[in-house]
Amino acid sequence: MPGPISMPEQASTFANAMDPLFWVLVALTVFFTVIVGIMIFAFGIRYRRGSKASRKNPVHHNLFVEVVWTGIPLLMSLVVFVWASEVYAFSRRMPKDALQVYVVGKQWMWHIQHANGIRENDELHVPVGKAVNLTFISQDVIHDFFVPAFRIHTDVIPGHYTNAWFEATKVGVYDLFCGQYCGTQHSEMIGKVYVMEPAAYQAWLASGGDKQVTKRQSIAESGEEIFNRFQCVQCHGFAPARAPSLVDLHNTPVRLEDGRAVLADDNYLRESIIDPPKKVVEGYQPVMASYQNSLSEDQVLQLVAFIKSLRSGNKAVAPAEGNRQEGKQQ
Amino acid sequence: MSATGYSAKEGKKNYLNNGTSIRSWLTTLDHKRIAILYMVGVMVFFAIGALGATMIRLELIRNDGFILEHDTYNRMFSMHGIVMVFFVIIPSIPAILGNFCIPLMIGAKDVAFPRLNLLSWYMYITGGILAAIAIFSGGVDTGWTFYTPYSSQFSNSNVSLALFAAFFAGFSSIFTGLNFIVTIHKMRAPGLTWFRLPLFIWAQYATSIIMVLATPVIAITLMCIVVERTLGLGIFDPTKGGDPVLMQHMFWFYSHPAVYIMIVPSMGVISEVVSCFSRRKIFGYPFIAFSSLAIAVFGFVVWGHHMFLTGQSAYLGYIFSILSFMVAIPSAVKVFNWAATMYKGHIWFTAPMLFALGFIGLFVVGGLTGLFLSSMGTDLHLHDTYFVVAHFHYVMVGGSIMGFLAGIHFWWPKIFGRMYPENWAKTAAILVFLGFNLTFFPQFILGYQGMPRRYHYYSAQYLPLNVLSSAGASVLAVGYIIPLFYLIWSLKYGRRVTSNPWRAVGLEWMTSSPPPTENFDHKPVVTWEAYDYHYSEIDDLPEEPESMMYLPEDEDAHTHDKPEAAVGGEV
Amino acid sequence: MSAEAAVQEHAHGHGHEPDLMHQFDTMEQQNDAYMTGMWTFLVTEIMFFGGLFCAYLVYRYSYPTIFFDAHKHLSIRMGGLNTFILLTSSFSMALAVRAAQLKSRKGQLIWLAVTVLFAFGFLVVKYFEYSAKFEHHLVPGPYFNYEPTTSLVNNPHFNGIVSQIPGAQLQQWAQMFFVLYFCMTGLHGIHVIIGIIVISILWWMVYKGHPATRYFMPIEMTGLYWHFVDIVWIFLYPLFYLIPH
Amino acid sequence: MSEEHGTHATHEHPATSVFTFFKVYIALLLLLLATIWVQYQNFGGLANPIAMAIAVIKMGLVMAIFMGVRFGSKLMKLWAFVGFFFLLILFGTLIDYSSREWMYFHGWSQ
Ligand code: HEA
Ligand code: HEA
Ligand code: HEC
Ligand code: CUA
Ligand SMILES: [Cu+2]
Repeated sequence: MPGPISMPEQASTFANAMDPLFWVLVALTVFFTVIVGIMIFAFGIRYRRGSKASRKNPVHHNLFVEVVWTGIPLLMSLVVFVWASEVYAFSRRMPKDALQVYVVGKQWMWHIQHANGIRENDELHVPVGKAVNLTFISQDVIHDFFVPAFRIHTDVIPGHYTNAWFEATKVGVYDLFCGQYCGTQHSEMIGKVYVMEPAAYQAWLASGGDKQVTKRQSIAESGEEIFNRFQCVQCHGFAPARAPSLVDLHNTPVRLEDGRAVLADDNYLRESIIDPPKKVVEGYQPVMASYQNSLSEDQVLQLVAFIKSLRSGNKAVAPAEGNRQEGKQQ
Repeated sequence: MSATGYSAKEGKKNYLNNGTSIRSWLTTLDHKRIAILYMVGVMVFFAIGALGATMIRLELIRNDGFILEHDTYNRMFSMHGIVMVFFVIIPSIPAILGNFCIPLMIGAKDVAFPRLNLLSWYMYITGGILAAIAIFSGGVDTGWTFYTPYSSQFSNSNVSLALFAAFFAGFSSIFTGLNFIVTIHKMRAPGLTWFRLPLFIWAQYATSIIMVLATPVIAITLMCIVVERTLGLGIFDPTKGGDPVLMQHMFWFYSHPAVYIMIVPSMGVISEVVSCFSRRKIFGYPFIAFSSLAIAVFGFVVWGHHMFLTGQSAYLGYIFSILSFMVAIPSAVKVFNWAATMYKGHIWFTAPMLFALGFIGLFVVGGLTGLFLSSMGTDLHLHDTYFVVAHFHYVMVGGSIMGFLAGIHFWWPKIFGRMYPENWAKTAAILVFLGFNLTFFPQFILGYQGMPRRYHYYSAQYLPLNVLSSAGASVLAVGYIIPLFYLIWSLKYGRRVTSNPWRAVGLEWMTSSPPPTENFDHKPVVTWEAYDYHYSEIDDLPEEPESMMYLPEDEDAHTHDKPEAAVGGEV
Repeated sequence: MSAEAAVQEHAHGHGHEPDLMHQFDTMEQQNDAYMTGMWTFLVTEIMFFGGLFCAYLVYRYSYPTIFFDAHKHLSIRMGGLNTFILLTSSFSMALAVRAAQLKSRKGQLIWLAVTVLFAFGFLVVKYFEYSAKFEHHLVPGPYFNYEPTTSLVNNPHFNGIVSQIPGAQLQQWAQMFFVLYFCMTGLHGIHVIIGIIVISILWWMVYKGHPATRYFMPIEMTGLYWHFVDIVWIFLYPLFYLIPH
Repeated sequence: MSEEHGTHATHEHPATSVFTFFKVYIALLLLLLATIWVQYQNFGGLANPIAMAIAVIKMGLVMAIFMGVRFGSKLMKLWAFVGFFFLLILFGTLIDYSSREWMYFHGWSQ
């Protein structure tokens, strides 16, 4: 257990990127506090009432010093800004080959799904040295996924996905907190992140995530099941003219009916299922019904995972024949 | 110029003994009396808020929630935040010291709209009573930020009532701001040009602009939440096509500028106090004056730095981040100018000066830690941890409240015509400073270690620092309670002071203490610059300044009016 | 802050100028103070409405199609009529202020009456509009039931299929439009009602020859307020009734 | 006293003639017709800016003539401007919504 003043565990690549910035800011703070402190103490003592120090030639303004003490903090803060933005950008650039994990926040637990279908509550197992992409959604109020050791902190919002990623650098068990006030048991909406050696992680995976699940399928497989059960196939499966093919859709730009182009990222996919008329694909009619009331956020996540798995090279699951370009012709 | 032109005839009618019935107080149109009404209100709410703080710190002595239930704890910090922000710190300096001093400092008989002034006090009290009802009939558990959809759909506490309370407090502050803007523009004494104004006035002017422009936005936002709660319409409800993040935009569009409503008046007080007790013309007058305006205007374009992690567009995030750095610059200018004012001064360490120096130290730390939060890289970690709690207590308690105490001690002899015991006051200043650091410095470390705010169960690794913090809070509490006693004591037993006990310049010191109802016997005409401290006069300062501060004792005995009776009747 | 306040203040005035309040030195200073105060108040009103306008912008940006469709449920004619009514009342208010300036009691009485009359006209039209919304289940809440307009249904892009969208979305977004519609026009309506009350009192005072009406400020300030109410509507009208596709 | 006293207080300015008011009133009505007319034309993306521009002109007329801003003090004009300026800042919120999608093209997630 770390002592009271010990610094938090530094267990992710982002922590390594952030901490120097933090300490530079600490240095900046100490620097200015000391300067101001010295000025106050020195003047206070030297020019205390009754002291004999000379007060000849007092100055009441001096443009030069004003410029200096405006300019120096300005320059320093510009430097810090640029650096801090760089660090932030680092946290936003999602690595392409990352493990994908889906997180649903609800009062007051974390519901976590791995790509291969393992589900956990309030626990997250990840391998060390491998980037992990997290996609968040909340079922009720705003929560916040916070792992101090990784320095990641992202609001989990009802209504749209947010993301974060990390790459753990140290094996260990770390605290997971809910960082946004969410009601009665906010302070108990906590969990643990287990960072494991790759081998141990594989073993954990193989054992079905410690939890005995009779029939386990990957999250994409569950998604496919829903895809069939909810008759999505009806339109997206066989008649590309009726609805766009979903193969190779993820992370490609989509041209919309109103002329805009958007990237088909997770949020777009979710929106297309929850709010189909909001963004209508060019050349199609908004016939698709909203599934907002029939699908839970978990199921939507599974559908999204399934659609992401639809790659033209991937023969296993390919509901629609042909590629997107053909499908769009009408 | 000298203060003697208006030397006080003590014992004559003043605003305190001009009518002593409760009714004469509750229907008064005198800005000075309204200031005292506010003082009473703010003190009551400070006690309520402090009760919340006490419960929070007691609960956090152990990490297993050994005193309060979850819901009770949540209600405690929400009550603490709502009361402290809307009912203590926002009205504190503007409505008490501003109300009292602005007309005196600009040589006016009253504010421009005395009735509106009284109305805003009633708005404040209405809001306060609603808040008290909300708190004592079940409480509010949303935190002071009222984030949707928790506040609109999920919380089953008295949220609507609290929203109305904040709404009323908001309108009270709009009316105060409006009044001040008009007063400062239109009521200045002949010869008192903008650049002869005391910096406190500049600060109040900047603050009033924020009050008038930002507060209506939160008023309407709060009403939207009320509509959402009571009528079930979803303006911010994601299940009804709304966006909860929009509510945060609108909330912080007010609440960030609001933090400058809290700090800028305090900065104005510091400018007065530092130059008075350094016996020195303030250094860089125009820079301090314009930095107040710069803070007010720039303060409007940084609200998004509270929302870096909400999925807000990163581009907008960058803009907010850099603007937050920019808004720190005028604060830096002020700090350095204050320090430079002490250079070659004759520094007189009175209680107000000690509070003011404490302000500077704590504000610098609080402000600089704000930079940690406005740089997006570090805010990713520090957001909503105890680091934020420590940051805002450094600026709000270490800054605004210290400034408020400095101002109260500075103008107390003017307000009541009596002096508090200086040594007790100095003790309090030192206790507050030490206790404050002991309470909140550990919270920076806690925050960096990752302890989230609004937690009352927390992991054991954070225990030692929390205990330390609670211990500090008890020192701090003593530091706050001492002034409460000696200030009340001084109302009756304090030594009577001359019209200008500190030998300060400024119009408010040129009328008797306490001032007459009409403020000045003769309409003042200003022919001098602000902060015109003459060294020659300093040399006149006797070794024992007592002689110039107090009226001779025997004269005291002869006076029959008892200002404290009036105040006592009010409390 | 308006006529009434000024009148009450008057009772306390003393000294040579009967309308001069004690805190002011000259009438000029006092008038200036009132004008500055009123304008400051209007600025806060702008920001007060501004919050809702901001929400409107964001949601119209998010749901352009549905906002377009939903706006067809508002009657351009009724809205236009109301714009006409408010513009006219603004005009007559300007004339009333002018009459006060020229110290014409009769002029004030006539034009204030016309203003109030038109203000009532506005409310009557609004009443019909609101009740039509009730009939068509367009009032947000449990009974809200949005039917897409035929123009949306007949739109070449959406031909014949919109009716098949069971889309809870359609309902929600349309409801958002009407929530904003009712909040914004409702808030505006409250301002109209306040205006009616203030102007009526003013009329009564002029009629009775109340000494306060010697003083020009109450009517001037009421006028400013009323023009502001008009300006808000000038924006509400195109934003709600005239959404181009 | 204060420098604003140099400029005219409203009640001192010459009473605007009825005819001027009437002209403005007619102009307002014409603009009203214009904005409705625009609605029925096919201006595409321009329709909205046109409608708003008309509204702004109407507001300008009401403020300048009916509310007497043209005779008002500098302070009054400044205030009128400040009100709208800060309103625009508030509308800056929209930038959040409109720029969220840019991020996708930079290989970022929100
Ligand atoms: C009095 C109130 C007050 C004041 C004055 C400030 C001042 C500042 N605040 Fe603070 N803040 C709050 C009250 C205040 N704040 C509150 C209440 C919250 C939390 C709300 C909640 O969530 O509940 C908060 C939260 C908060 C956040 C959000 C944190 C989060 O939730 O993630 C941020 C982020 O940018 C921030 C930044 C700043 C900055 C940059 C300043 C700047 O203005 C500070 C400027 C001052 C200085 C910089 C010091 C003096 C300068 C020098 C000595 C020279 C050196 C200077 C440089 C090198 C630039 N504050
Ligand atoms: C002006 C504003 C202000 C002031 C003065 C204070 C004062 C204090 N605050 Fe406060 N605080 C806030 C504004 C303020 N706070 C806000 C806005 C929040 C955020 C709320 C939220 O999350 O929504 C907050 C949250 C907050 C927390 C975080 C709670 C959490 O996130 O779980 C903590 C924890 O330590 C805390 C502690 C304190 C302490 C120890 C003081 C001390 O300075 C108080 C010292 C005083 C005393 C201990 C009592 C003195 C006694 C008297 C004057 C007599 C009174 C009589 C009786 C008690 C009967 N505050
Ligand atoms: C009635 C036929 C129909 C059904 C059933 C249907 N869709 Fe669609 N879907 C469409 C049409 C038409 C479009 C293109 C127009 C649009 O974007 O709304 C579309 C678009 C989409 C898109 C966006 C595609 C792109 O190229 O951008 C996704 C993702 C999607 N649907 C997923 C689903 C899922 C998941 C289901 C089942 C739960 C489903 N759809 C059921 C007709 C249908
Ligand atoms: Cu979930 Cu806090
Ligand atoms: Cu802020």
